[in-house]
Amino acid sequence: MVLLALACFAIGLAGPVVVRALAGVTGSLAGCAGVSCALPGAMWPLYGLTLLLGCTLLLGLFVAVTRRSLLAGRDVREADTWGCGYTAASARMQYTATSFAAPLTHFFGGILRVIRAGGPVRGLFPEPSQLATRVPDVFEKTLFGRPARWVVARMTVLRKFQHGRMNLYILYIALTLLALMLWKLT
Amino acid sequence: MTMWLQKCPGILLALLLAPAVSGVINKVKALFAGRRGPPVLQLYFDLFKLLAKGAVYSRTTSWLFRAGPVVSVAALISVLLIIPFGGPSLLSFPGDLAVGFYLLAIARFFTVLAAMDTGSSFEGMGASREVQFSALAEPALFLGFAVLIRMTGQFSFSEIFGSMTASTWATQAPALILVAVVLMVVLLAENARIPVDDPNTHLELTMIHEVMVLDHGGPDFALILYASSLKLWVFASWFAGLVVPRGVGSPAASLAATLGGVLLAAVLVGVIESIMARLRLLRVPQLLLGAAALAAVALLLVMK
Amino acid sequence: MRNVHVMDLLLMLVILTNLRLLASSRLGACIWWTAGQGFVLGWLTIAAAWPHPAVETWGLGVLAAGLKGIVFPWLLFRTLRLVDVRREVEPYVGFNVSLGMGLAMLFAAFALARRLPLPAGLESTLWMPAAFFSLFAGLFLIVARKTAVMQVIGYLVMENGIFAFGAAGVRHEPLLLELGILLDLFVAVFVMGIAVFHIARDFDHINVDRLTSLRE
Amino acid sequence: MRSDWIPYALVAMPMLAGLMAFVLKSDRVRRILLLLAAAGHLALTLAALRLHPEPVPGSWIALDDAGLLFLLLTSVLFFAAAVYAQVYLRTESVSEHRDPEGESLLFDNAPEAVFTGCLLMFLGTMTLVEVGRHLGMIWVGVEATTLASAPLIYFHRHHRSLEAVWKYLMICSVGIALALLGLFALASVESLPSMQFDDVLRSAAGVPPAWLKAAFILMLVGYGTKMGLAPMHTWLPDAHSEAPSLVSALLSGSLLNCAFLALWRMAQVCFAAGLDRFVQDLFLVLGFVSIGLAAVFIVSQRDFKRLLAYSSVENMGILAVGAGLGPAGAAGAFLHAVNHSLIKAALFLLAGNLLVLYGSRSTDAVRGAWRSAPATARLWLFGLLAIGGMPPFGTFISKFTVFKAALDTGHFILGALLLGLLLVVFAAMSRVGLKMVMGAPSPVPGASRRVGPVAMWVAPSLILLSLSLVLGLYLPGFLGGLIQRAAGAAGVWP
Repeated sequence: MVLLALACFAIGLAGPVVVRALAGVTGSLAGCAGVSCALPGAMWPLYGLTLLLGCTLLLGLFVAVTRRSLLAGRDVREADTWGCGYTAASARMQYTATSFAAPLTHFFGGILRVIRAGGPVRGLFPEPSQLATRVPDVFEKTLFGRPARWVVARMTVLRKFQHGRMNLYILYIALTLLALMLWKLT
Repeated sequence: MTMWLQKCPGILLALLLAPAVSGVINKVKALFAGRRGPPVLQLYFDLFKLLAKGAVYSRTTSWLFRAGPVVSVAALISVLLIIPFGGPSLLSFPGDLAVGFYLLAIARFFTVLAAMDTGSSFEGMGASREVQFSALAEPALFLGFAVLIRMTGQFSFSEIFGSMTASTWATQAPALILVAVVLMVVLLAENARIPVDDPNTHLELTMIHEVMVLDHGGPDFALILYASSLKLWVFASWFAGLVVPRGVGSPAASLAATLGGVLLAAVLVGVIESIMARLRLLRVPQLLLGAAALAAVALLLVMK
Repeated sequence: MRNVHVMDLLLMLVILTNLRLLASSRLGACIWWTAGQGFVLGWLTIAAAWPHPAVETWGLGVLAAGLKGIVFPWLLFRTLRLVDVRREVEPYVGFNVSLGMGLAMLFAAFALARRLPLPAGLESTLWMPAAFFSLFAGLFLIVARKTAVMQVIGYLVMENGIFAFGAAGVRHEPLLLELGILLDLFVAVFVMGIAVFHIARDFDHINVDRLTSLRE
Repeated sequence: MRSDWIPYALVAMPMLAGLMAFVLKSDRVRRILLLLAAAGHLALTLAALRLHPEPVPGSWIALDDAGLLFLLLTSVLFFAAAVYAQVYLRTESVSEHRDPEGESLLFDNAPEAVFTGCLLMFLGTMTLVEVGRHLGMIWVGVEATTLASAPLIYFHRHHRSLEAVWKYLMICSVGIALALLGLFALASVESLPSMQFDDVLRSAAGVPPAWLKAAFILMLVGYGTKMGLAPMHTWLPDAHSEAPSLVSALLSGSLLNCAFLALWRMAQVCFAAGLDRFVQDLFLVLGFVSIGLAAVFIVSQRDFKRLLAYSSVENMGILAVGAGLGPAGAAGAFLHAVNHSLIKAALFLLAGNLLVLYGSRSTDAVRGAWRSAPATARLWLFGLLAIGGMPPFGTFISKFTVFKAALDTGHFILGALLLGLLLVVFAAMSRVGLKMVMGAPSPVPGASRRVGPVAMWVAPSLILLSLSLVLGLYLPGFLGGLIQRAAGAAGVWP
């Protein structure tokens, strides 16, 4: 897995090298030799990109090193996350994926049909209640689910064709013969 | 070698003067409020003080929390490499537009990751709002630059702003004005200025950008403050590059003119922050979609 | 010509046997009637090449007559004896309706025969109708009868029809092939007989319509 | 050394071995005889492949391209089945037999001598069909395969397999009788010297089209019944699901191909007489009806052996569609026949493993086989994906060729319909396969019942699947040539 990630990283940085290496393939596909004709305007942006990303990497390393050297001498302590004075923070209070995406799913609420289970606390002395929201996969339900169910429903109607009575099976053969004869010989 | 020297001042100015921009904004707000306000160089003092301090890390955080500020500073400095300032940028190639936006996105992504890493519900909330607003601000930004690409036919920052001469202003004034407004709105949204987010509020529930960096301390916080000032500088230089037409005069003159443009942007932000109150959170998407609509109108103007 | 009348008489016998089978309700009688039909057909193959039937045709005719007339009934009766199941024929379609259908099939056979070009060298015009009618009757018996043995009989009648069609039209059929076909027919009936015996032993009935546990 | 004695030996050797098997008393010797006969048959086939004896014109038994192709396939499959039979028969003879459908009634097996004998006779009759050059001889061979395979299906003396045998016998016999009627209709034409394939081909143009059309339709319905084309396929699911798995592997793998070969002979006669359009329309109609009807039954199928049986009907439909799309389509169809047989035989042998392990044929009883029966589960999943047409396997190339032929001949709607139906079938089969393989492992009652090394249970399927994988990656020259000559196409593959 790490290897694959590093490979992506390498290709990102070494764009021009990869393009030249693949020149043979792209050349034969595009029907002309050499890199220039396969990707005419590609070389210059790739050089720029490699240079820029190289700079970013170097800057990142430089800043990390300075940061480490700055902190070397100082006292680095561990403490609880800032809870604005609330000390009993638990993992359940953390932002989950659904809550993270809530503003956007709320924004596109019309399409996404968020499912909410449970509700807000009610009454003066409310007993414990819970709220769970879930965003179903809209496309799977409408684009694939509904037609698939329709097709399967139609198909189960046709399943009676294999009803097990042998006489009718042989009648099928006779009828097919008759049908083909009528269709093709008249 | 001379060609490199001729391009250097832009980035050097950026690295040096970036923290001053927020000082100017606070000075303008103070003048409006009738008080003396903090000195313009206040941010520099904060930075040096923070760099000298130790650090406190939450137990739940991992290497990701420490990598956040580093990556955002590195990404923003490399964006500055391709941003023209008065003259051509240090590095420019067709398509650096897209790389620039991606680098901004990387910086934002790592800041959000660092915020989520702490596991606090405040930072999670801030991160989720940040992501929502940037998701809505990006279309406006892209449409705005699409107008500029369509107008100039170039696909790189320095070529676009290089050809932003008085003549283009004369012919395309209405579209350019709209794009300037869009750039200003996106600047306000992306850099957590007043209408969208209040930079110096102390109530965690209302913050967006500040709450994400709640748990950072010492040098990390310094890096974050510096990164956000660089980000403000990037957006301000876009605004200045647009508003101040390039062309006549020596390179030094156009450099000074663009600096004036950045100053103008800072003053404008200060004025807006003084006369407007924060928008309700539900209003912000409408503001951003309005900006996107303006950009679309500008695009239609240019397209016909 | 005397030969034509003989052939017409035999062919008419075949057609009447088919009608009798369609209306008969006893297994034993059906087996004998099918045997009779097979026997007649054996002689018909010889009569078809009457002026000077070659030695193979003689051999073939005798073998077919013997096989269909004697061996098959013996096989089927042995199965019936081992099975000792009620000898009634339970039909899906009532006997009167079967007879009606039989007449319709006879009519269709004559119509079909008239449309098809008559192969040369056939004096009697009854060949094709008799062959097709046996084929249709055989198919009808298989489809419209519930008893397994009756279905075997339907298969035999169908086979007789096809055999008659072959004997009428085909002049130069090599003996080896005819023998192969007869051998296949014999083995088929033999295996079917064993199958019926097992059905009767396992299900202690030979009604095919109750064999429907394999379905979707 | 003239090598045209090979076809006669190919037919005679299994028949003799079959007769000996009936006589032999000890089971062990008979199993070794089975293995030796299979190996001998395979050796002879490979020799025939290398020597490639030219068919003597006018001879009743000779090896031409299509015959050699299917013969090669049949003997490879039979050898795999023979290897599988060594452990299968040992298991069957040892353990008592509980009814898979849970009706808790014990049943005994047919005597092993009958089984092995009939199995070898079955190989002999199939070889007869493949080497037969005389249309009448081919008919006798096909009828003989039915009769030889009937006792095989009734190996487990069980009331359901008895019902399956009865239906198999009656439906196939009626079907093949119609084919005989077609044969006599063809033979009654004066201008044909004899029923020998070469003579018929030579003088096919002279035959009055009405008789030839009637003969072809009768043969199509007759051999179509034997080949499992819908709507005459009704016997196939019952016979294949009730027969022992190695018999169903042979039924699906090679018997259906023999029926297709017999049908293809008659189609070649019609092509020679210029009735191409007529034949192709019939093939396309029956092909698409088969794929459609099979898809209907595959979609919500609860029994994995019936699932494979319906998949066979579907693939025979693809063969018919391929044959109906001109020479290029026919080449795709032949390659598909090869791939389908290899993979389907492997799948049936694996289904046999699952049946012995889980003691039930329902897809709900088998869960999480990935852990409880690792080798079988992996091959089962790859096999199901392969039969659906997954790329690395050969079926992808053959289905692609058929689809390409559909587009080349301008049948765009048919091509789209073909893809749609294949999609439905692939979705349904992979859903069943994945449900059986993944998830929490369900109890495995029969784990102890398997006698003999696990390798013997899994090796045949592994070899067959890897053969199809090789075909997917590289089509050997001789096989490509064989297929293209058999289909009368050229340059289908580079």
